[in-house]
Amino acid sequence: MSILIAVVTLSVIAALFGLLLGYASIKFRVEGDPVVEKIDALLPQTQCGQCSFPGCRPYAEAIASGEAPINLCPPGGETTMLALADLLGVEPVALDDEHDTEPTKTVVVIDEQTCIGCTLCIQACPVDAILGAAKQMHTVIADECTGCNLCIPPCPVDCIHITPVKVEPDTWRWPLPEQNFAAPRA
Amino acid sequence: MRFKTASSPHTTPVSSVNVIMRKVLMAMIPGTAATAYFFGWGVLINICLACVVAISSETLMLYLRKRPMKPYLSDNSALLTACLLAMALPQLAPWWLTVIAVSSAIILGKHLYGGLGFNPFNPAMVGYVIVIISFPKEMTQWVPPAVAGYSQLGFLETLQVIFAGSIPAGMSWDSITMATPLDTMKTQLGLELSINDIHQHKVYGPMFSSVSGVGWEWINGLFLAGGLWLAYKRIIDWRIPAGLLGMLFLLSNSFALYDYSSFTPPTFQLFSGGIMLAAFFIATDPVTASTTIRGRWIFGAGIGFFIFVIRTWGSYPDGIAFAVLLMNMTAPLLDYYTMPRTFGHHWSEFPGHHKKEPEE
Amino acid sequence: MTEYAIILISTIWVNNFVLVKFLGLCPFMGVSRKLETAMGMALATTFVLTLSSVCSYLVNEYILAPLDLVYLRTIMFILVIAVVVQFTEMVVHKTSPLLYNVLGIFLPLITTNCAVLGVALLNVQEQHGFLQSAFYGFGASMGFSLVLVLFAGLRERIAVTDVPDVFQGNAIALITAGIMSLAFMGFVGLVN
Amino acid sequence: MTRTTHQLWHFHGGLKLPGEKHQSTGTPIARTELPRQLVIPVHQHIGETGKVLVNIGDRVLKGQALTQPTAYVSAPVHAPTSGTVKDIAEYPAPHPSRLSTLCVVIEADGKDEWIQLESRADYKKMSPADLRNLVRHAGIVGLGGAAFPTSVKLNPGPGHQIKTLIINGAECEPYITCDDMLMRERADEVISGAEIISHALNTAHCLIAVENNKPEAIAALNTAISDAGVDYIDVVAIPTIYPTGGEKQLIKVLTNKEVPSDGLPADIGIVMQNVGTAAAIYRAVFHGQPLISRIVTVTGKGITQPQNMEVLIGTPMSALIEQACGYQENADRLIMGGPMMGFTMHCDSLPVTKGCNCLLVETADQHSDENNAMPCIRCGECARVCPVSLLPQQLYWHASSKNFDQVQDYNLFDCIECGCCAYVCPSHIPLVQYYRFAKTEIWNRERDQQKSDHARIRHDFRQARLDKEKREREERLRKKKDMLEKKKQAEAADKNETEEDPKKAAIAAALARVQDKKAKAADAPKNTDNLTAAQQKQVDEANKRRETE
Repeated sequence: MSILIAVVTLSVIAALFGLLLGYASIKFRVEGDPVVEKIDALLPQTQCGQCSFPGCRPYAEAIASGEAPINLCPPGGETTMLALADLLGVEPVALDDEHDTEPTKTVVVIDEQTCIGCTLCIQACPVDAILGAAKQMHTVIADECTGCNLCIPPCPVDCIHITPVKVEPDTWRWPLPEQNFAAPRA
Repeated sequence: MRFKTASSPHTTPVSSVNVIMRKVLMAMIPGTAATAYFFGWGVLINICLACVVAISSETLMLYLRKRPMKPYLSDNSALLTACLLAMALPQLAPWWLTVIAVSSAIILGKHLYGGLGFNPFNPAMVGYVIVIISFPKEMTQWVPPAVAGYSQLGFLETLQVIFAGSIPAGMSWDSITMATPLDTMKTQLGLELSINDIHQHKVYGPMFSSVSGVGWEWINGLFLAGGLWLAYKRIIDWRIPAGLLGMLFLLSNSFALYDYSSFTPPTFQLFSGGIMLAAFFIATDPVTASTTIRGRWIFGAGIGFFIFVIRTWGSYPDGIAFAVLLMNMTAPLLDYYTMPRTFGHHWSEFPGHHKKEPEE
Repeated sequence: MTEYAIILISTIWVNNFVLVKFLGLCPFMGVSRKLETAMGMALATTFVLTLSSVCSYLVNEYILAPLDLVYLRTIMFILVIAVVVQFTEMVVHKTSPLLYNVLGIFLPLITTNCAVLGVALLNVQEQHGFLQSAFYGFGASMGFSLVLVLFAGLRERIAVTDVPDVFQGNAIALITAGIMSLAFMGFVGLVN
Repeated sequence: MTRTTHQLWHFHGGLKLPGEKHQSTGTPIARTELPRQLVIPVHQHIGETGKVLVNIGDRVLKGQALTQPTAYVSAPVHAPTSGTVKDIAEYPAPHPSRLSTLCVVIEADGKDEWIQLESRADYKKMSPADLRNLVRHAGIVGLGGAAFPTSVKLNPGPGHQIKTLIINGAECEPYITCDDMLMRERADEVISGAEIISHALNTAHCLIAVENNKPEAIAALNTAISDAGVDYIDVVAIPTIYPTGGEKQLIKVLTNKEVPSDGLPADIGIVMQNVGTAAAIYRAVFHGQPLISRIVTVTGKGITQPQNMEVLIGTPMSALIEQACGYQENADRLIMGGPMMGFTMHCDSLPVTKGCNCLLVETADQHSDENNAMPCIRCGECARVCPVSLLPQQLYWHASSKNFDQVQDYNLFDCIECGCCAYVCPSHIPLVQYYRFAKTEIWNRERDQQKSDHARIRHDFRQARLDKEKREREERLRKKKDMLEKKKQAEAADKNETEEDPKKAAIAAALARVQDKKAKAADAPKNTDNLTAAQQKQVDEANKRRETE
């Protein structure tokens, strides 16, 4: 008899709680995932695919769903990784050894003498930063170039070169002073 | 001609860390001398032992952490920690107690956090709390003050007690040690005696003076003098001691007015135990205190508050170390919520002004 | 009145659930890296603890005791707590998606926060009444929130210090928690 | 004219510094010899770089514009003497980065021949807009050091009535005396300049603020005011506290008003100009002379004969040092500006620019070795002296750990880099460099962010376009298929009826093939002759890829 009471009581209470939660889940429904937007905003948008995802947004989605670690973005370097760690409240993860912690920014330049006008690079460019048409010489709009280097492999004549972005006095950055006290003894 | 480049300002330094620490040590001299006068050789032996342990621990940790030795060993901060801790330990504390306290202060309280400037807790108080919780009995081995007709140990006898743990022939622990006035007051109040009764008491009466405990008013007075000199020299910020002493005065005065027979008067509260040492030398450790003006007031007042609470209702006779550590915990938040208003900004832009902090 | 004040002082300071009773250490270590997150966690836990303390009291007093089912207490309390946590999770997800994401696994893990079950069971053990249970739960959560927020403040500071490599991360955090716990020992004897 | 006593206020913090000014006030302002060659950086001001108007080989006259402003916030530069343009190329800039910048190099012909100058002593008849234009084309920028185009400051914008004009003669940094000497020797020019600015701003009240350690300057100004007979200009002696010469600090001292953090003095009805700027405006208006020279204090323990000199823009710094009888033997730091805020120069062949008010040469014992910094002990001295009530220790803490969000929470961008905090720091931390590091790093990130936002838009746009194209292609394919399908059905139905149709279809198909071929031939890439085998292979592969796509 007492077993019966126990079972009934538990079932009734469980059912009541279930109803309550069911109601709450309708009332507090959440649509979309706003976190993806926030992650995407931190990524450098080079769309280079070096993270193994086809572009920045897919990578953002993968991070948000916990499928990808936060240290896969070489163009963003340590800065992006730290920003992601900060946003998501996770421990920073070291970048792969092969990538610089602070990558130098680059753009590509097309050697106009060699270009054959094959348009392959135009198709590869994720941000439409290459100007030109079939059989016409192509040019990179330096301001639009994200330095993803996706145009380099398709080029049949190897006429695309990487050049570092020039630092002007106006865009120059003061170096962080060396903290001798924190440095190991020489 | 070519030149070196550097960031402005291009000026000579006006002060330095080791000078600051040295001045703090200098300001401790009068109070320390008084303590040694009243409590004998043990004080000086403790200080020497603590300094040796502190410097060795510091050297060891710098070596292990592969950090430059010279600037850190000459910054005097380890010596200051050692001296503060030595002043807080009982005079006849066995040598290993001092070693444990000082080494844990320097290693655990300071270097595990990255050494000078990075420790969130006052290292001396970390060391003190560790030993008072671990070895409560040894921490009561205070000696009676020299004036009240109590016998005093000589230098060699003190050495013997501290290092060999053996009491000179013909004496017992009870004859060479006694509870501090604070401790006695607390125990006797707990036995439902009134303050007046305690002052008249045959055994305990002589250890109290009209101000606080015999000798203690001098010790505290001299630490107060040293502290005022530091504040005048702007080595320490006057707001922390002011907040601490002010809060302690306010609380003890209110309670004493409410019931003068079971709450000690402000003079007793302010001039017994290590209050002046705490107010001017311990609480003002800039690394672990709040750094804003309002934060420092709150920081000092908070310590005063907890000292009074622990002294009055807690189990420990003096709560300085606990109070300091408790307020050390709040320092990062205090700094954040008491930011000064930046020039050209409106108050509403600052934390704590547009939103309320839930727990503070 | 004094009784409730004593319950609050006791749960917040003297018998702090985290630093003296060592309950709820998992979120204490897990969600204290950032002040903001810690505050979110503190709020969520406060809500859950207070509500579940009251609910479990009601369930115990008006369902389990009359029906002579006190042996179901633990399972019943866990059920209550789980429901409250689920509810909180939904509310947080709706109101602050980022906090939801940041709290991550720790939000559903409030269910297994031993402090929550501890409060419910201690209420029964100490034979608290309704208001006492409410104050006990609230005080416990305040104590938890206070040390969590203080700890987060300290950890934010420690995160950028020159801590020796081997002690970085959780090691130094646990040492810090230990020192905080030592400091809270000072309240011994304040309330019996 | 009697001096009225003016009520003064205080700003938070600040320092009383040893003045070190007497060293360079002993002799009157000297004239420098005309150097053989002048290097004029095209960009010497805050704002956009101007467009170069001259070509290599051109002969230019003294005062001829070398550039033309390209934007509202911009200023031209002028030829400081007559001569030939020898080069237009990148030369090392007087900038802490040691980077180079575009410069016009002029070889002086020694004639010093002016362009035609026009005096506008009748400026009171000019409209404010015309006056602004005159100032703009004279290339006048703030001469206090910041080099912000003055014409922009003379335009408070609609809805801003300027109640008070403040002429800043505070010159609070140690060592620097160029404004002091200017006020002593050319007070009349300063007063005339102030009158012109008042006219341009339609302001009825003008204060000239001078620190009370310059009694000679104050006396000279008062004499000049009574000589000129103007009644709305007051000279105010202010306490000597560094950095009282900062724009916002001086406004606070004189008016007790705080310029909002994100605002300009014009927002609270105030415009401030440096005394040097006022004198330059006087010269531009009364003599038609553009800004081609400025007074520079050459001083410091490392200089043999400290003094002030009037220097043509573009003169190499070494020429100034030479005129001051050279370096003392242990000189080891060359600073453009004062000891508190100046920038070190890596060599002395750099040109003097419009913003260069002082060349300070320090000896090795005058500054700390930057390598002996200790950790911050959070003593809070820096917060006590900070004139903007920041918490420098927190800024340092977060800047050194690259917590750029928190640095901004602590209002890093209100920092005026005055150096008070680093001056008092017992740990000898180069605090200002940490703030400069954080500021430039944050600006850099903002640029990156803008760029990545832009890239995102372009990427999304491209993605949308590709999707659309894909959809359209599929649509076309589907339609074609439908048509074929229909055709097939129709053919199937018609098959039995007509016999000629297959023939027709065959002809049509052949035609289509030919056309297709033609089109392909037209598409054939050019520039494909003389390819190596590897390249040819790549081209082929590429073509294959293209066809399969």
